[in-house]
Amino acid sequence: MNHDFYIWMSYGMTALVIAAEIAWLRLHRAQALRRIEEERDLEAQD
Amino acid sequence: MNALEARGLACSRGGIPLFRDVSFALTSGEWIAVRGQNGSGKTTLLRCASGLTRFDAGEVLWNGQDAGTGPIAFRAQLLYAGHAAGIKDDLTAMENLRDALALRAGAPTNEALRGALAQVGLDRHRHLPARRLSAGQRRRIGLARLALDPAMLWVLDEPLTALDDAGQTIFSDLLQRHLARGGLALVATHHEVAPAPARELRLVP
Amino acid sequence: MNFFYFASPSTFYRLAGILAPWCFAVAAILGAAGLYVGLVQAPTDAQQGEVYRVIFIHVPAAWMSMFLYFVMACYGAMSLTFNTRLAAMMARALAPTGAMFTFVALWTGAFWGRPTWGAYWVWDARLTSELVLLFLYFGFIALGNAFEDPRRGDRAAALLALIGVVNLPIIYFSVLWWNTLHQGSSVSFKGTSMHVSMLTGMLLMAFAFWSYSIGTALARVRTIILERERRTRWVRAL
Amino acid sequence: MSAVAAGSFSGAFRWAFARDLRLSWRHPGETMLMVAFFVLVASLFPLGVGAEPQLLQRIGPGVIWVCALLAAFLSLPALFAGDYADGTLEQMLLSPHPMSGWVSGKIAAHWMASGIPLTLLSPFLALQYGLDAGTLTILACALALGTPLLSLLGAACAALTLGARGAGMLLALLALPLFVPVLIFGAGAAEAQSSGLSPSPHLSLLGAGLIVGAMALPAAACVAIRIALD
Repeated sequence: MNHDFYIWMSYGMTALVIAAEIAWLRLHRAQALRRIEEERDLEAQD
Repeated sequence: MNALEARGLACSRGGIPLFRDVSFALTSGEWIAVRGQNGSGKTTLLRCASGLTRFDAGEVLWNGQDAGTGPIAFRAQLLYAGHAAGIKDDLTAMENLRDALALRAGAPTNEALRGALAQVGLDRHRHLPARRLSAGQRRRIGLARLALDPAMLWVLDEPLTALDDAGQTIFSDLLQRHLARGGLALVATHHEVAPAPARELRLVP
Repeated sequence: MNFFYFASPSTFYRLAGILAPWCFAVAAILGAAGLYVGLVQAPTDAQQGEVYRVIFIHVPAAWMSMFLYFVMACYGAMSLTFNTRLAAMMARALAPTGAMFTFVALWTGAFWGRPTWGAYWVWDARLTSELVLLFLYFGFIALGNAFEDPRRGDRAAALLALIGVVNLPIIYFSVLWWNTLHQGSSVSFKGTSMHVSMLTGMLLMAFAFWSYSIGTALARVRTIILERERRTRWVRAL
Repeated sequence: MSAVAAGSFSGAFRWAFARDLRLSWRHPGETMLMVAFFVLVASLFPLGVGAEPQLLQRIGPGVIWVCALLAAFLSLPALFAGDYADGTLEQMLLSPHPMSGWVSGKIAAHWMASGIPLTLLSPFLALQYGLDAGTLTILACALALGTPLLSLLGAACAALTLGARGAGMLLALLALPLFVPVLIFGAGAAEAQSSGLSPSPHLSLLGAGLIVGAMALPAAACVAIRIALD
């Protein structure tokens, strides 16, 4: 019996989820930094 | 002789500092008016002083003992009235008053309740459910509670909101009586109240 | 007293910035080694065939999912008792990774179960309590984010984590009991004698996941610190 | 006027219990709606799965339990929300009595207004599902032991969601997973009885859970309320 499908689905989904989490972490951090930047700019204008 | 003292209180909400280094002292027969614009932290200060909100720095002392965590000896003497008065729409004025008193000290007799309601001008409305009362009349239930509760320390947040002139006079009389029997009061208000405060505490944002 | 009690967010931010890349590097190396041992070296299982290779991620992920919840509850307890900001932030930073591993454990369990048991999902005690665990993670994350004041969310979520960690064994045993009553024989892992390389692969993967979890938690806590402390002088100076 | 009797657990318990019962008595509509929901949902199941007597007998205890659980859950969001909004919780926290007294009283009142009507009604639904007399009795017993546990668990979760955005859905997400063991043992007791086994282990476990829950969960709810009022 060929089990490649099940193995690929398992490993593939794990890789996908880990990649998604890392991408989300980077996005989250970029957002936080951008927000700090914006607030700093706003204060500089005042 | 009772004394409430706050030293160097600081509090922030949601990461934004509200006030820093607020100190005051209050002894029997005195009251302090807390003033400040909207959003300057009056309510938070009162909540810190009564042990509801945790403060970042400083201490609150009741008769020299730490009161920041709300020990029983302090709570037994404290009457706090915030924006929301704890009044249930479905209960009558009489029931609301009795419940509010029983919650702290044990229910007084019906005559005492009636007397207090008459004193604040709610005698005719005492069997109406609170939902049928106006905002000012609901406030007056709170005044009747002030008249009956044996607590020595009042912490009141805007007690005069929605009260008419007669209501404000009733409040002044109650405050005067309270101070005369050695009570203390910490009151946040925008109004001028008849017995002049011993001190004013002005919060600047 | 613990380390976090003394560390201020600003010093911890820098420390985490140094540590996180190392954790990811270690995770990558261990993961590569684990995959090599698991997919190349380990022999084909006599009974299950190739599909048993799913356990190299399934079992470590299931371990991590439970372990991370426990660690999260410990940080929650710490933040409630000592009122430490950093412990609460760590608990919040661990939750998404824990939920991710719970999902991976469920998913790989389904794709392992289909060829071995003949069904993607069975109401097995382990699977069912893992599913409940996923909802506990979701509840933690949702409760933490449901308040205007992040400190409020921290404390409510910490208390929820404590209630959950007490309930988790109860849920597990109740489901186990229910399962034995209803199915008679529960599906189990036994029947395969484990080859040494299988165990090595699994342990390598477990350590890789461990290292990855620490890395993501540190990276996420850095972002949380930035968001919370964005009005302070040291963040402005970054 | 009576003197301040500080630190009275039973006084606080009685006050909160009597007041909440009085309030739900003034507004019987909510309890009625909950009861109607219970009966309605339980009556929908045969329409969905078919009316074979054997099938209904087999799924009956479980279905009735799930319906009771959902019905009891319906009234949870309002358990503390009203007192939170109108300031009563603040007064309770600042009163000289222990907070756990108020909270326990409120939970007991919640059970009186939700658990007891559901328990009393369950035999009629059990008849609809064709359960025999023994199973029906055990089902009612299991509900009598299990519904207070639902109220306790639900109260802790309801206190956690005070002031949260989307509190209702959030409460479902928090509380329903924690209800799992109660459901398993409660429905298990009736099923064991109907399949000729002894239901007593299930009932003892429910009872043990109830005792532990009654001691620990009000305290957890108190901590949650303190957090909410901070």
